Amino acid sequence: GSDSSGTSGSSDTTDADAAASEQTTVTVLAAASLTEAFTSLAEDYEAEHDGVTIALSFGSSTTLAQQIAEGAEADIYASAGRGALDHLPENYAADGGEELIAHNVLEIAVPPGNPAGITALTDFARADIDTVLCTETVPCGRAADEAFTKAGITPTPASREIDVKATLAKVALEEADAAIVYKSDVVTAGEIEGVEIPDAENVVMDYPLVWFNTDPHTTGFAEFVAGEQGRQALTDAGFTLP
Amino acid sequence: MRSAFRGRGILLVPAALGMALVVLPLLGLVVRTDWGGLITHLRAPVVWPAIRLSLITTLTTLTLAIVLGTPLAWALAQATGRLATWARAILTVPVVLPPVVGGVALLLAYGRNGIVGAPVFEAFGWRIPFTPMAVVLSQLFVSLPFYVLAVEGAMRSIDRRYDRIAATLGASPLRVFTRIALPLAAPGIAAGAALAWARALGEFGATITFAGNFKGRTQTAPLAVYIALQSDPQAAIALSIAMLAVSIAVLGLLRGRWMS
Amino acid sequence: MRSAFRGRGILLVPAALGMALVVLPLLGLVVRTDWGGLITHLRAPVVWPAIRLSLITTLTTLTLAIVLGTPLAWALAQATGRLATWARAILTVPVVLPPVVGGVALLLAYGRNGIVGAPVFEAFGWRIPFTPMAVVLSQLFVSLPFYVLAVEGAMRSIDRRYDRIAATLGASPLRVFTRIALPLAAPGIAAGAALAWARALGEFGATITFAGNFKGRTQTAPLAVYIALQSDPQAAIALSIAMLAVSIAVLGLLRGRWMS
Amino acid sequence: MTLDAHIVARRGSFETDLTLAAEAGSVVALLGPNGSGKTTALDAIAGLLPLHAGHVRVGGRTWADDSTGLPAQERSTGLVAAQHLLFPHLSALENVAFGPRSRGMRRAPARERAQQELDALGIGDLAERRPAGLSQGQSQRTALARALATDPDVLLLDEPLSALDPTTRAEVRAVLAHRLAEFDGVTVLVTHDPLDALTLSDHLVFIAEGRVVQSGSPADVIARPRDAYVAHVVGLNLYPGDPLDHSSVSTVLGQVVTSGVDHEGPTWITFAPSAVSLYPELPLGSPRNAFHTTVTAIEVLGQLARVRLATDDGQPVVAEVTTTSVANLRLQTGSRIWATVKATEVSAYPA
Amino acid sequence: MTLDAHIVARRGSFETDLTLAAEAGSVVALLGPNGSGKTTALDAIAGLLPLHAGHVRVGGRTWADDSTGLPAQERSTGLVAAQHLLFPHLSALENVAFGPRSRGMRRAPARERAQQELDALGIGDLAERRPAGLSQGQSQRTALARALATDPDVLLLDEPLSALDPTTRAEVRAVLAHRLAEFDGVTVLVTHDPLDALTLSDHLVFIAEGRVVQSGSPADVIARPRDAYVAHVVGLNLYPGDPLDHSSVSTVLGQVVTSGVDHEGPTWITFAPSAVSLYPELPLGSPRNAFHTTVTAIEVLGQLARVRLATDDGQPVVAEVTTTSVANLRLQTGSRIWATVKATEVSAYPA
Ligand SMILES: Nc1ncnc2c1ncn2[C@@H]1O[C@H](COP(=O)(O)OP(=O)(O)OP(=O)(O)O)[C@@H](O)[C@H]1O
Ligand SMILES: Nc1ncnc2c1ncn2[C@@H]1O[C@H](COP(=O)(O)OP(=O)(O)OP(=O)(O)O)[C@@H](O)[C@H]1O
Ligand SMILES: [Mg+2]
Ligand SMILES: [Mg+2]
Repeated sequence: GSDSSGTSGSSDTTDADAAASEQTTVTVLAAASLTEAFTSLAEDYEAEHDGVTIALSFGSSTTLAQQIAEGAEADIYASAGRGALDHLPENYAADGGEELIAHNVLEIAVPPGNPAGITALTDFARADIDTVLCTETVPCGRAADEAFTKAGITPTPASREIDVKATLAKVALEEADAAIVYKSDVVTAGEIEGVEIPDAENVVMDYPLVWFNTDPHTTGFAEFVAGEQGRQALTDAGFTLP
Repeated sequence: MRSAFRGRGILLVPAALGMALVVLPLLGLVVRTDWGGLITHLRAPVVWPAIRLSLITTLTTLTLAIVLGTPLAWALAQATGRLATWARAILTVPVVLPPVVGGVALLLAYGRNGIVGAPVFEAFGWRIPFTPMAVVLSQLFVSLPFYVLAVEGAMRSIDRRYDRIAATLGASPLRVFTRIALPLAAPGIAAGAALAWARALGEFGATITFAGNFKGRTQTAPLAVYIALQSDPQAAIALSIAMLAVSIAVLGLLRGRWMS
Repeated sequence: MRSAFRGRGILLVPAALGMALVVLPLLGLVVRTDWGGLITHLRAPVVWPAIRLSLITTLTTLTLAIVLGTPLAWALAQATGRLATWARAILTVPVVLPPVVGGVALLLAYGRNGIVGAPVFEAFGWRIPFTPMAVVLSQLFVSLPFYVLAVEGAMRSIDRRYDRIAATLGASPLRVFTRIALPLAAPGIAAGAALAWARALGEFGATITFAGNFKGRTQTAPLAVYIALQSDPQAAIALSIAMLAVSIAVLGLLRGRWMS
Repeated sequence: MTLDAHIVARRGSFETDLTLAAEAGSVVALLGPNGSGKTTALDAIAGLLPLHAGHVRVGGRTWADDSTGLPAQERSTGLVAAQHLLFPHLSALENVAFGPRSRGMRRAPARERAQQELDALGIGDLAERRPAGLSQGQSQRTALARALATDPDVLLLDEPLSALDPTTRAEVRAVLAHRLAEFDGVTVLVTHDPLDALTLSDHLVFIAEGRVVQSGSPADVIARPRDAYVAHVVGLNLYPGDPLDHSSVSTVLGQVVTSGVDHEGPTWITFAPSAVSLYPELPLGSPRNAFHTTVTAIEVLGQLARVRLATDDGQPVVAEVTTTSVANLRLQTGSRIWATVKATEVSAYPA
Repeated sequence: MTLDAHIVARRGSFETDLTLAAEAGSVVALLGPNGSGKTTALDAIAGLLPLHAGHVRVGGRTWADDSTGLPAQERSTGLVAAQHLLFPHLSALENVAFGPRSRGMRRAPARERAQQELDALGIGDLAERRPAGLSQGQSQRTALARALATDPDVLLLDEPLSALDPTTRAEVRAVLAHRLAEFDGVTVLVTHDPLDALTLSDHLVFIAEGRVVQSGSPADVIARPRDAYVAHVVGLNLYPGDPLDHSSVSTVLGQVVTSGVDHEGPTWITFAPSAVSLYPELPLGSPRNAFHTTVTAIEVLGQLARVRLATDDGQPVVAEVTTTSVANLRLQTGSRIWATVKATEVSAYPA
């Protein structure tokens, strides 16, 4: 479902309450896969804390990290995988902190009804079907390669897609019969079905949450995400918890 | 004489093929759209702020493109030296540059540590990235070249003797530009403006990199589509269709009025 | 008379500003490039196949754009009815469409289940996505509109009396088109071709979605850049700089020769 | 190839309605004041302007009528437009060869033909020049060559000699006369120069405001103009009047004595400018018509001068005298002078 | 405002090198065959073509010389281009008002001024039309109005009357003569029509191949042409020769007896076409010069005919006779005929 109702634009609140209570905006840059979870968490947090606005920007983890390195005024950064953290300035957490908030595991994505009857990673070596994988340099591609190594399979993909969206589009439009993506992607993608991969063959990706200062609402929202409500929202979005 | 297409059969074959190449995918989109759910999807709260922001920023971009780009096109159309040749080549760079790299380049120029951004930040405390202004800059960066090159092409096709006659009548270069070159190049300007506006409306890569993706502030319609595409492709398609409807209507009406 | 820029001061201010908006980010890119490592980065095994594929596919695209787009532009330039107005508006759609949605639209048309792709697949067993042909189709989808609209603008600026005189001399519409309209619109065609080629060279969004990303087969330079950007920004910038150098050189030389 | 045209065509608020007919091989000169619809008529014949009504038939074939309207390229015309309209990107030779090539001739013979046409018009050495490198007169000759090179059924010449210098003009006129004499199609020649019209054409058609006002053979029209404009063009003084008796007519000039009137009803009277003599005092003697006038303009041409006069009622009279007379009479604008015409020089004919 | 110009300019392989000078208020007519460089000279004065050498000075101010070259908009010229070049997107009125507006006049007075100019040229009712809706002659008058409306220091008219019908032409010529008489700037008038040149100008400059071949007052030039082209334009037969004695000259026609030669060295002889009489047989009697010729062309104009002849050596002779004579002598192209000229009609002057 796509219904992410409710957040009023930050500027509206600013104008309305400018004179009233103390006014804070917490800027959160988060990986695109966290869109659903973070959008609802931000609404809840704003509802509980009058005068606080959570400004959210979603994008590729690496892009977001580069934006921070170029001086984007971020309070909180949530990355898919640890690789993107390399693009942050050194000692990025010096004034704040870092916490692991979720894991994401791989899953096989298949079109609705699973027309090719995919059951396991071994199907990716079949010649009669078209499969797609993420490209080697993005997290889901690297993880998929690891999984195949673990399973001792050499896949024959038709294409190594550039990101999760391109990969899922192929499956959603039945251009490909199967793909390997993260579970959270399958969960949020609606029409698509998932086929689980056994833990032995699976690869886990970490979701670290970084905050750059200790402003009360920065830490407040970070704790909110790491806390009970956050865990619930992340689980709903298909993540597993650390 | 009576029909524009009469007796042009052999030219209509490639023309129709070209048109089909563009129309077929759009038809695909239209056929697969969940028309029943369209209204529901368009009611989603992300939609209106994104469309509003897109309209405001693209119109600003278009205005700037016309104000800055028309004189630039004129200067290039007049010039003959190697300088102009290279200026023209450089202008095509933003077209070639993958938009995401364009966004990085914009950060490097106007970011807080950028070659322009750093002094500006120190002097006034202004921060350009992640603001609607950054959206406009991104759109301008990618669409200005289209505008300039299209208009320059049209201006080169103008009979130069009119400028010269205007000069003998005492018209300053500015007056020649505004009273002669501009009206004579009007069809080219219209085409260039349509192109530039459309390109700005569709701009995605540079914006998400340079301006970020903040709802109501920098999340334009294409960014909203991108975000929706993963979670709810039907909503994304609905939003795209809405964008297209707006752009077709605007262009169709404007050009119908403008050019006839 | 002697200098193209003489006495045009007031117009040069916006022109220079427009140029600066394009040049500054490029300068940022150039300043931040790790020139020492450039060669190393360019030696990476992904680079050459990507550039080669980009060159081959964009030249194919350009050829098709010229062959199909020029007659289309001519037909539109001649036409006056509402049909033409809407055809023109529809042509701008691919420019507006966020590129990824464009890719989805292409899949819906030419994919294995697409409205054209399905019958083709059934009849011949041809699969279009994941092939270089898909790359060309993606590029054509996004760049054809630029070509057509730029060339149409130029063709509308031509003095129509030449076509009519040519007709009285017995020239068929085809001959009028090839011998009169084409040469007279040459500057516009050059501009449109430069734009379309550049746009095709930078095309990214539709390609990843529709054609995939297979090294040597569908991984064009912008895709390689994007991938590199996720892991090694310096390598991405190096590759971009190489692309830009190629495009500036090609456009600078071609136009220098073509237009002077 | 005969031409039979009834042209009802519109250009904005302007409408023509005129009939043009011509035998095979004949030349029709179309004359009329600026804006009278000459170019409009040519465009309608060439197929550049749709007919609103009427028809254009050439050699039995219908080019246009209520139901048909052949496009320009299917009519066999050769048009010299008043603005020349040479293709700017082609050399003079290529411009001329364009027509033959379009009608299917191969490259080499088309170029050879084009070179011949250019040679005949004295600009063979400019064959490789682009139009931007031609002077007005050179460009006009190229346009003429281009029209001639197509061997059209109908040749449409819109002021084809207007930009030529007098020497070239005489030469080109001679070449054209020669070509037109051999030509079995129809030529419609629009011109403001009576000399062109009289030397090149078999038939004159004068139009005004889109309607024919007089047509006939040159001799006819010269002898009996029926319109002030026509009279002016052929160099005559013309006035309407009513016969009073067998030798005199009441006109706007007053009573005029003529060589004889053998009809009744409205009448035209004419006399040549050269028949007008000027005297400072009213002379006694044979001339029977005398008008007191004021000089409005004097135009000197070589040995002759045209003196434009106005009677006290403002009626124009033109006199042609020698420059010596002008000097002797000390004529200048504003001079008062008597103009006399012998009765034998005045002819009268029915209006 | 005097004009003092020495124009050395190039257009492709063509080069002009000519001197033009004119007093304030005077009109210089620039004549010459097609392609002789008239338009080139105007362009150089207007600043549309850079000088290669020489100078243009107007009223003491230097517009161009080796070191300076004012751009066109800083020279005060009014140019009527041979192709009119009206701005296609502006109405006739706006075209004419463009100059005054460019020179700083406010909108309302500029439009009023434009309307006046159009009215004066008889096209006031077409003020709101776009150029595409004007006939050739209407468009030419608009171009003339546009040039006049700027009150320029130098008025440059390139065949400004060529597209006008004879009546309008006479009217516009009169308007122009009136305007030019009041005008204290300099006018350079390019024309192929001797009548325009003789009636409007104070000074004639004939050029050929970019060089001046003869200049002087109209009377001067008419009396003593020094070039075959000049002679043709002013309507005379002209031949070079050498005096044999006090009354005869050896020329290309053979020995010619004249009214008297009082000089030595190279000589021109001329006689008017009207001085040539035609006879089927060599006549006896007073005329002392007779040439056996062939008719090459006959041009009929109203009551007169110009008969072009060639001697057996191919030398051209022009005769002017009545149409009646043409008929009586049964003249046609190819006829053999004797042309005679009385000695008193032949004048001789030093070359
Ligand atoms: N679009 C228009 N709207 C109104 N009137 C027009 C339009 N186009 C042409 N006319 C008028 O049509 C008339 C005929 O024009 P045309 O060019 O046929 O004249 P013409 O006889 O060739 O004159 P000229 O000798 O000056 O060339 C002119 O009076 C002109 O003003
Ligand atoms: N680009 C060029 N290259 C070579 N010769 C040229 C070029 N442009 C013009 N000319 C030549 O320059 C000469 C002068 O041209 P110009 O237009 O001044 O003649 P003109 O005296 O105005 O003739 P016309 O009476 O025919 O208008 C012509 O012979 C022309 O052919
Ligand atoms: Mg006309
Ligand atoms: Mg000229």
